[in-house]
Amino acid sequence: MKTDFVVQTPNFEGPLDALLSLIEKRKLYINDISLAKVTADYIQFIANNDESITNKAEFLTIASTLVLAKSKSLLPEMMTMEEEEEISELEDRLRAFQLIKEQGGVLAGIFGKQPLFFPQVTKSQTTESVFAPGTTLTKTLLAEKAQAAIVVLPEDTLPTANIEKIVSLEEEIERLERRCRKVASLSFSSAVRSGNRQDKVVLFIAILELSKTGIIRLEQSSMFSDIMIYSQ
Amino acid sequence: MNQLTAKIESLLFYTQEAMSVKEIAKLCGESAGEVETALAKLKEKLAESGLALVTTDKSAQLVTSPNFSDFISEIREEEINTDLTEAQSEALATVAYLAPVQKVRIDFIRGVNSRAVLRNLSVRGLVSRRTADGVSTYDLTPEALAHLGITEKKELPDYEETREKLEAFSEPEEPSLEVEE
Amino acid sequence: MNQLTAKIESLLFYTQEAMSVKEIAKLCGESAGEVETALAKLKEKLAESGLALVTTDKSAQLVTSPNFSDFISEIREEEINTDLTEAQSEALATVAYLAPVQKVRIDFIRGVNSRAVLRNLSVRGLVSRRTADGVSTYDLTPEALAHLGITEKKELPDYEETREKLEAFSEPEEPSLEVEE
Repeated sequence: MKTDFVVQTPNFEGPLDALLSLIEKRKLYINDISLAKVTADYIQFIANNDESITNKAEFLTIASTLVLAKSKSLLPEMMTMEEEEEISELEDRLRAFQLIKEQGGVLAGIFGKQPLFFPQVTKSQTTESVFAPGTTLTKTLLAEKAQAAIVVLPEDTLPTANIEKIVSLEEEIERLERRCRKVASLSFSSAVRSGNRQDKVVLFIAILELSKTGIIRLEQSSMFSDIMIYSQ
Repeated sequence: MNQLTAKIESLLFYTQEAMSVKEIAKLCGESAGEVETALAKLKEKLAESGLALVTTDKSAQLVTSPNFSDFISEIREEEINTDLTEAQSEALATVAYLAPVQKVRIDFIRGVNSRAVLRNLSVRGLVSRRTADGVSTYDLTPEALAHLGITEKKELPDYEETREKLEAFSEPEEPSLEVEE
Repeated sequence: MNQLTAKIESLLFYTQEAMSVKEIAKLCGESAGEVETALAKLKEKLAESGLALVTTDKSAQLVTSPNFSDFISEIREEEINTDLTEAQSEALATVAYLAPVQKVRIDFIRGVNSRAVLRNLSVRGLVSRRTADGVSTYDLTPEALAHLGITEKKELPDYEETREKLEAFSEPEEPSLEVEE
């Protein structure tokens, strides 16, 4: 699972950004074959940067689609229509994102270079001086408005995302390590927390990580049978 | 120049702000259709002058002509912040090519929640949010067009082509990041 | 329309001020004679439009056409003889507690561009703009202070405390806003 793609301090905006950069790094076009090729890179990327990845749920959702693409490359005939669609939707999202990134670059390039200007703020053309405060203006009103501005500001900078809580990869690796120390072997199906695909993907990545470091050994007796996990 | 066109020119010059077709129609006592025709004429008439008309789907505003952008840049008072972060330019491009566009679609295309970056672009006066029939959409402001040196969205680089491709690629099946603002 | 005529038109539109022939000539890099010729052409060209050029012996200014003076007067009356809108009182409060304050900070605090609102407050005689070292700032006018029944801004309710809190939030380049979540 060694790849040449090692990023210590990722500054990717999100999973599509990270994935696109993996594909472009290998000079691949966006298609299901490329997705299968970069699945391992992507999973490694998540494993390496688990702590610094903020929108974990989105990263894992895409990991799960990539695992599908990987299975498709191995067993194309086993794909359901729905799974095929999921893969092709990810391809489309990547294409849209790639286009947006390109055009975003174009816009950033012309932004502010040849601007059109609005007139400066002035009184109107008439020179007569006017004083028209209306009937509501008092110092109390100003104090209230200023207070209102203060109350509104800090709240707006707080994150309000309410995405589903996702098991962190690190937690999962630790949990698996602990369990492996207690028992000689366990099956993938008994180790997974729920039927939720994201939980399965996290566990899958975790066992790949642990097998890489030699802490566990994996065995699958036949295609689609349960994966057995043995502690070393 | 016809009377209504000239009248609208004087109005836009006086108010110095982006005015909606509806507002202009009301103040001039004319129909929205007539105002739209007059705005198109005004835009054409200004082509060779020192001014230009920036138009969005809903509004019109007078600005200096693209021909004198370098000249006015030299004498301008307020520095324009010309930096766009990666996130800002992506979000701005999404709004530019797909407007009017919902936040959920921007999130879907970028693969991340765009709440913070959209707020940031709003604060800079580059995008605006409009709510109609309970649906909020984002669009470029006249300021954004002016900063990009264009008077309407159609003048964006590769506008039609990019919009079509994005339309084809980015139809979200369901909202993937439902975060209410 | 010739190039210099259009250039001067864009300049006068941008500054919205009466400018001397000498000043215009210097900014455009042309002789006073050429500027005068161009101004005469501009005046003629604007004859049928919504704008007009007012010239004195020494200066020129772009204004709305006399043909629409009744129309514009009405708009102006309507604009100032109403109570302050939410947006206007909010912007005025920001100016009151932070003055002298730049537009970019007002924009940041309010989360929207305040151009039109500041212009309205200027027309009403409530705020004034002053430019020093190329930086424009806004402040309350003496008339506004008098209307509020105070002799200086410090007499506004909770002045020091409110000002400090607003200042803490009013860094336009706030990095935390760039952070995606």
